[in-house]
Amino acid sequence: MPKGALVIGGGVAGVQSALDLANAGFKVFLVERGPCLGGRTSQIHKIFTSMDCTG
Amino acid sequence: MNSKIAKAIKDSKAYLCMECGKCTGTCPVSRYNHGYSPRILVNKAIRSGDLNLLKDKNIWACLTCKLCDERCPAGIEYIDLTLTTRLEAKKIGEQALCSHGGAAQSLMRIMTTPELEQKRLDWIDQTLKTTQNGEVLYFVGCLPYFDVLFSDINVNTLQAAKASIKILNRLGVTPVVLPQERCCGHDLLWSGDMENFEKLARHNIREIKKSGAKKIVFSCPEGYRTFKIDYPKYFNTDFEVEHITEVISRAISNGELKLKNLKKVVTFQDPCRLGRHLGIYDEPRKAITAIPEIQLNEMARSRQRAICCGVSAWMNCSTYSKSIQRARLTEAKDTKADLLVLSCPKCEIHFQCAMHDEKAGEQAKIETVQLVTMIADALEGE
Amino acid sequence: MDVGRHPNIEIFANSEVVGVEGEAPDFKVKVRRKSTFVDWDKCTGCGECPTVCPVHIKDEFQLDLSKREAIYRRYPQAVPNKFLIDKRGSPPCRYSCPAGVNAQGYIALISQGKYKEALELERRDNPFPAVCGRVCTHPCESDCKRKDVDEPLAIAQLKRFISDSEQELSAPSPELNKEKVAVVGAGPAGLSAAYFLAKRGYCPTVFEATDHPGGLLYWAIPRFRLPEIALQRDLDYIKSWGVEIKTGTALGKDLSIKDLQQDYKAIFLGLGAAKEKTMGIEGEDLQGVSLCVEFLNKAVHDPETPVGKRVAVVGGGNSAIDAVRTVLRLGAEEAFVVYRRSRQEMPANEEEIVEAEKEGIKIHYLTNPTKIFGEDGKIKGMECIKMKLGEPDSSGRRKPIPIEGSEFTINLDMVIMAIGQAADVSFLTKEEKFELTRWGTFAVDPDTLQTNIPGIFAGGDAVTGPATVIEAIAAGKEAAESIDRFIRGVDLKADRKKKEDRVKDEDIEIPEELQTEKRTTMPLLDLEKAKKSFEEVAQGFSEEQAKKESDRCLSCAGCSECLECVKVCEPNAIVHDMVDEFVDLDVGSIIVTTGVDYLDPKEASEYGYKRFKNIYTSFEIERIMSEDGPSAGELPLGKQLKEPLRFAFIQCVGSRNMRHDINYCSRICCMNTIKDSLVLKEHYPDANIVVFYIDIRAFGKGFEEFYNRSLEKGVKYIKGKPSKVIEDGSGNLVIHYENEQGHSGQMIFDAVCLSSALIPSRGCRELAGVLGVDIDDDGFYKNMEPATAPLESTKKGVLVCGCATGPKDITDSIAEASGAAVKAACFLEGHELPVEKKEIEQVDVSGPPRVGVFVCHCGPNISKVVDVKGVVEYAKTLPDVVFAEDYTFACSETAQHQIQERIAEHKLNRVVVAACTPKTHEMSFQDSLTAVGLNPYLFDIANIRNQCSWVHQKEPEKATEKAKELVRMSVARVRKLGPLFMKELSVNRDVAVIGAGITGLRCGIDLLQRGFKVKIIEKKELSGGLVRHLSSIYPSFRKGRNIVEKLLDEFTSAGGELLTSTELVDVTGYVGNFQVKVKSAKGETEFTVGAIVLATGSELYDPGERFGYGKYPNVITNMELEQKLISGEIDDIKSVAFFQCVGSRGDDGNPGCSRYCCQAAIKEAIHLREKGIDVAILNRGVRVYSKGAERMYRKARELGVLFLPYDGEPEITGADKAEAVTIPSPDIDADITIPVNLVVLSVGMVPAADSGHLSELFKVPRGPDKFFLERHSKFGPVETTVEGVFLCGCCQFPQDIGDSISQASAVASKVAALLSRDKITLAPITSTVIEEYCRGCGRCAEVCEFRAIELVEKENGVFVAQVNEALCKGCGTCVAACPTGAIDLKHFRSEQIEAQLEALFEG
Amino acid sequence: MKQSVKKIKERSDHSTVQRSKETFEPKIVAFCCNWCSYPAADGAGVSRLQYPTNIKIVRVMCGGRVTPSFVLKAFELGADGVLVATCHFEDCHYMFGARKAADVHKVTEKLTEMLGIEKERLKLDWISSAEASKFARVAREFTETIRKLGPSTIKKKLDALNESIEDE
Repeated sequence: MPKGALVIGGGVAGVQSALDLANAGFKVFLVERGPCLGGRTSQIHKIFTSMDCTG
Repeated sequence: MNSKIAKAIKDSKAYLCMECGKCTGTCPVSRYNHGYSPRILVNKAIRSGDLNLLKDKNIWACLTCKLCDERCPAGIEYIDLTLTTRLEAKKIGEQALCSHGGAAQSLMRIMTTPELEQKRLDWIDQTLKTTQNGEVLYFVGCLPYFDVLFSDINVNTLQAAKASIKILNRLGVTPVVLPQERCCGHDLLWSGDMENFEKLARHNIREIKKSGAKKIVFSCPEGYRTFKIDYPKYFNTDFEVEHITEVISRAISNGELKLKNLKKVVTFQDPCRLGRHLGIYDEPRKAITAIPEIQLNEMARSRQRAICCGVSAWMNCSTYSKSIQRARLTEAKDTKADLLVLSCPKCEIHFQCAMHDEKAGEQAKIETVQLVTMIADALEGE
Repeated sequence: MDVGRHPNIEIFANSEVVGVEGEAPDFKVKVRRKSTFVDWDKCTGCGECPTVCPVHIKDEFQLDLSKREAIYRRYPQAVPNKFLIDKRGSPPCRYSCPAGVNAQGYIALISQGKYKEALELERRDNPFPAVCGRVCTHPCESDCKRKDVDEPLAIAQLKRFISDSEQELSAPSPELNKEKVAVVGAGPAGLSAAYFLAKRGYCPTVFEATDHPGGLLYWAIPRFRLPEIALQRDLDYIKSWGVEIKTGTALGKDLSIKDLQQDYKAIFLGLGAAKEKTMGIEGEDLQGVSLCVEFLNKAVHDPETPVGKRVAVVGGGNSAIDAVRTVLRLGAEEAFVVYRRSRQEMPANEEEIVEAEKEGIKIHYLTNPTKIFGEDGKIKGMECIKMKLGEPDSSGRRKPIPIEGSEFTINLDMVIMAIGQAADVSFLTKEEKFELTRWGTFAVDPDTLQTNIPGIFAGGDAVTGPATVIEAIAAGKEAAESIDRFIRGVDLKADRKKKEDRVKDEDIEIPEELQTEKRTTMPLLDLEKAKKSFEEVAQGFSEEQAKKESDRCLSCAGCSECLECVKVCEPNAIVHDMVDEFVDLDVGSIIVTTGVDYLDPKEASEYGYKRFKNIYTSFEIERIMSEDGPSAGELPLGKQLKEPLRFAFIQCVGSRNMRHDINYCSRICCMNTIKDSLVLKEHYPDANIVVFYIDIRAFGKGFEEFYNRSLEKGVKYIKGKPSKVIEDGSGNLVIHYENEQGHSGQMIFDAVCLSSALIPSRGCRELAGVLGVDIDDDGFYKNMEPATAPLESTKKGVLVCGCATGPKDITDSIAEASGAAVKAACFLEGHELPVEKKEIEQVDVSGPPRVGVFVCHCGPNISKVVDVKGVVEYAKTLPDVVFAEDYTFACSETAQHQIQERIAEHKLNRVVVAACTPKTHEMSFQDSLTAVGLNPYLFDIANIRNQCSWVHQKEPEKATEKAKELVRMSVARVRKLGPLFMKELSVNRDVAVIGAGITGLRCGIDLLQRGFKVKIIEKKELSGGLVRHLSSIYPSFRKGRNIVEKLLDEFTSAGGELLTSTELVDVTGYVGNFQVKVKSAKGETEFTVGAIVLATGSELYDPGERFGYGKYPNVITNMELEQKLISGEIDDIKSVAFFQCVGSRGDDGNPGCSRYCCQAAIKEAIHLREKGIDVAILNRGVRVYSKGAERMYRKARELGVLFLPYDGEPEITGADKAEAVTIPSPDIDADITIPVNLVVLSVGMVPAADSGHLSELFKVPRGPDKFFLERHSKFGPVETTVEGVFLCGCCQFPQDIGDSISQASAVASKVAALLSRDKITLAPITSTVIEEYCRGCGRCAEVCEFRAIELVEKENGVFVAQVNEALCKGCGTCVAACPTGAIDLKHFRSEQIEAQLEALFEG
Repeated sequence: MKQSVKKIKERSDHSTVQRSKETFEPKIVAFCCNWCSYPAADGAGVSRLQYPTNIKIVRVMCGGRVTPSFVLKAFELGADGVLVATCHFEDCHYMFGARKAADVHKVTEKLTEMLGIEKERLKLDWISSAEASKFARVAREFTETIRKLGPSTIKKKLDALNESIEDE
């Protein structure tokens, strides 16, 4: 099995890195310390829309 | 066979068709839409079952411009057959492709609501004298709605209404204008919706009767035709109806209207309803030429031979409509006229729409004006 | 694609990287998956569990501003959308309980009024709630955290409450079918062992020597403390589990160990400690001297038991108090206690002592009997000695020491010795060789309680000596576990559940707003009545009291393990004893994006955060102003505003502050404050908003305009840092600051927001240690070089990006993240192979619709509210519906299979599922359809959960009606749906980059490394753009030219093709297939590429004749200065003035900030200053924000560079040359004139002259500032609206080098993702044109932002619209624009939507 | 005959009054865009935010897809209220779709006003996917507004009135 990449941190940056790698066909392990993705951005109400916006 | 259709075939003299195809050769739609032929539809009506006819999409393509009727050597009244066909087709759930998502039809059907309290008279300002009760009524039609619906293509059909009232005022008439007037039902009728046409008609008749009006003046030829031909067919009406060009023409003859000069070359578009449907060709020309210094250049095809503006009853607007419009506008332009004089709000909307698009060439662009507006503007003392 | 569902992404949430070994590309990583206590494979995120959770603790998502349950998900849209349980350890009450009774749990349940459940929970660990609620020594209360606030909770009394409130005994009467076990002794230990064995299915028989079970509880505790009825309730409950009790059967007399061994698989000995101790003093044999238990045995059951008139009870335990109170009730005139230590050491329960004292009982502390004396063999009195307390003894209590010569005598006629019992099991050793301790108790294994004889276990007082009831219960429970293991033949010790650690004190939340509230006092029996009767004294809590008391609980451990969630969890996902898991991963590279935390503003104590109300951090304001926030979008001011809101922002709280050791700008706070000020203005239009700032750093795209907007809205900006914020006593906040005149001023506000500094995320240093990468001086991850290698850490294969390397906004973080991805990809092998698709025979759908409707219960989620069966029956009546049925979970595999079968069986060609939102399972249902050959688009979901049952929980009838309507609408829609098919587009895998500046080169190199062919097209002769002409770059001071040459070398040696002096002639085609035509001296050539990158940079503002440029030879631009610095022509310069913002932030040139110039000027100033040249920088606020820049700024100031604020145009004087510069400085009330012999204009960046042409060529729109417009300002900074055309660097907006480089890599990443497949699959939901009806008017093309529609000429003058499916995004705005109805959006066709409307209103 | 007309009229008046005061349940359709307001409505469910059952959602990909004809059609068919909910301008998935929706809305608003439909019956609002509470609030408030307004006059059920005029 081809080796994947590890992304540490599931905030917007981590999610973006993971999506870019995954969309390029690589396996990605996304490790987030908290219970869900989104990081600080999820707490910002005015610009945050949905995870879809990064895809 | 469906008895209504059978009767329509009989009434329209469809059996007389000698299959010469003159209609198809004449038809503006057939010129571009090679799949469309009045003759074939007539023969479908005569020869095959109802469904074959009623489910044919082409029954909706006809502009009901009556050009074929004008030319038919057998004297078939094709558009009457078309009307019945559509009424019957509608009953089995068939319908045309409605323009603007059917917004116009929705508007009309909403107007069947008896308790509706429209706010449709905001445009009547201090300079216009109107009344609630009186002898003469001016029928506005759907113009207030059109101007909103077509705000993106710079139409101002209400100018014609204002101009009409102004002219009536000048003639000493303070017309009744109904705040709760409804659509005349023309478009619903021609798209086969008898049920709602009837509701609108009933409402209008009742409102008009309440106002005490005996005579109704129209600037819209469709309303005029509907009141003149269609309402009496179904309802008991005893109004006198007149088109504003008739009023103007008579006033000019009587010397009641004095007009300023306008040094312009103009050409005139005969609306199908006014022209071929009701035979009014001279009155508008008389009105136009009453303006001193104006020069009227007729288009190659005018009067009985005039070509339709391309769409009727807010349906089946298509690439063919566009071609008809382009050709007609080019024809207007070819007269070397500065102005294309119109006498129907639909003509204005359809031609403006055709000219609005970026690909419309210069050869098909011409300034337009409503006849009534032109006359009102030319009134002395304005 | 959504990150949560991407097949290539495996998410480890709630996890930490704990170990990394090896080198790139062979890292071995260890990840700890912290236990979530919810099986995420099963959790559906339905949200039932928090509705029953009784615990309410701070919600960190709302920044502790509101509460959440212990079982929670961070926010409703969380990905993964799963719940987890917040467990922080064992709560103090539970931890201190020998039997581990879950007090927090049942207290939480009491607070919810769930008494039955509370009792059930209690009985999981303790079968004696009635007993323990009365007589337990409750160590739980001693450790209750509430005592730190006011007083501990009345835990035992609450326990009694739930026992008392049991209306009818719940009698489980299970079937016991396992082995037989003998229990000897029906005291609490024995009965408890029997109970726990029975619960495991064993058949326990209890042998009791006396004629009544209960041991001392029955025999020795007086009824006024433990009424028989209470004890009986517990005994009945135990018996209801099938425990058989044989009384009057004594071991050693009626039966032997041997007998038992023969008949039973295992034996538990709970023999108690029956032997009473004596004092061992003279006179104990006198008549009138009794042993305590012996006395109570009689007195408890015989109210006529004779007692003396004056009675002393010796001892300090509960038995002593019991005895003395009993004596009183039996008619003694005076009864008192003699105890050798002080009250503090007294082991009896506090409430017992208090009650006794109330009853008039005296306790003589520090008094010890020395002898008893009497007459005629009858007691007359007792001699005692006074004691004092010495050093603590082995029990931790201070040891009493007699005070010599303090003897005194008391006259008595009765003494009861209550100084304790001892176990005596020696009688058993005659028969068996039991090992005993020196105290005569059983010697047992402390963990397993097994005696030296296998299969024989012992516990309770017989092992420990006299101890408490609860300890005995604990022993019985433990023994049951051992016996179970013994019988099953499992090792007695291995993996035995250890006692969970106590929750750490710092993890216990004590809410700031907590009001102190004393412990609820237990109502007592009227004193006079109590003294005379044996009626129970403590009356028990009323329901109200119990509720009030339970509300005092602090929920120390988070989750109380009340197990209510387990009951409601339909998919059985909750696993309360889940443990952490470790996972090993092999990876090729690592990207670190650990983000930031913010400084606790309490550290800047002068601003009063948390000391005064209405002072918030900017993050808190963010939550507060959100409608989903803690106060639904309103400021929780706690007062009525009489005047417009007064609100202040204080910037740089911690940032740019040596005192906090934060030597950097936090970069986002200015913009954030501006945004918040606008949000506040929206909400409070009249608000007076003041921002206290040092520099407004609005340096990004559109930022300056945003700043100006806030100025227009009336936000006031005051330069300066307030000295303090205080509260004036009436709730107003007073800010002390220096006003514009330089005087100390005060301003009053209703609320204040502190823009707290962003600091490295918690644990970042530890993780850096694990990863083996360096941390920079500011505590962030160090990158190789901020400008040219911003994404590389100090270790190969480990990339760092986003706020992990320093604060930055979303736009920059997103760009960096993509950039890091392409770098990480270079260490990875191969792409995943596409999954082979099977050919399936397609269902013919041409006939009339045959609709199947499948209605989901979603467990109780839908069916609890909506009458699902009713919906099914209704669906059957709808037109074209030929089949309908319901499923518990329609999304389950079995249900999906069944749906597939139904499709075949009933020849269905349309499917409606009425269930949850299509966002959750639409795709899986579509897959089901595909699997049986039915086109997946002949399907619709009626959202009867999220948009019906969940939001109408209280109106089941109406909700059912609505569900029917929704189904009717779906059926109407699905009847009109047609099949849609995916299309594929082949792609060319070459890339054209336009522009050979450093951005273009970087992007090219990254793409080459990823294996793509790259052509760079540069119109100029030389590559390298502006950077080539820089003497050096900040903050590394490397030469610009060297950087360019190195990049160029890398590019060409990697096989890149650089076409210089080449013009773009034409571009046609679309994503995957662009035809590019270029022209150079060699002539025109054309080639095909799959993607195009615009890296065309920007130009520098031409100052024309402004600022004396052109007039004076010594007025030059900063680029000209760079040339001088390179050539060294600066020897004759003595004094330099820099003019900042020339052609930036104004109407001429760039309306925004040019972003690079402040930092560039400082760099240049340092160069000059180091050569001894005087430098003044005339600025409009110093905007240094990039990594290391703030330090550079400080250095410049240290070197003596003058920073002078100015506005407007400074006056330059001089004849042929500029000789002096004068600027008005109102703040120091003077005009400053500086002599200069060089003026440097820091010119802004403006869009390149040909950007308009390029915009037309590529159809890439430009923004109002004329720079190219990106796809999304935050989430799509490098994409354009044209698929396949990307942007990076200064053509999008001015950037500094580091940001440009990051964007270059980001683009490479996007291109690589796009071109990594041979084919692009196009989503089938696109617009479609019926040419016949198209007027070719072009209104559709006009509204399409994605340039997906083109007008094509069919024949002379006839145009029709054509949709490029590769570009169409399926929004349908073109449909709205079309006048004729010629264009329609597949799957959302007008007739489909109209059908829904018609169906909705037909009912 | 006149009597019968009167009767019908009375009956219908009476029923109108009764419906508005006691049992009137407004029929409201909400056009929600796929990316913001539809997920917001889902989110309201996830958070169990309660609102009246009167609102039924029709999902469209983008608010810019909602033409005057959809709104008019809804009123024609008997809607008592129509809500169009889109993304906020700055979060629009299609960049400018929400703005276009607002433009189209202006036209629709003018038409409905002209028709005498109370302007409170048609509402445009911007609800992002994260604003579940806003969705619930808007749903509650809008339903309340419509409830207070009473039933829309455009009801097919009153057609009987029309039929009988002929006989006058």
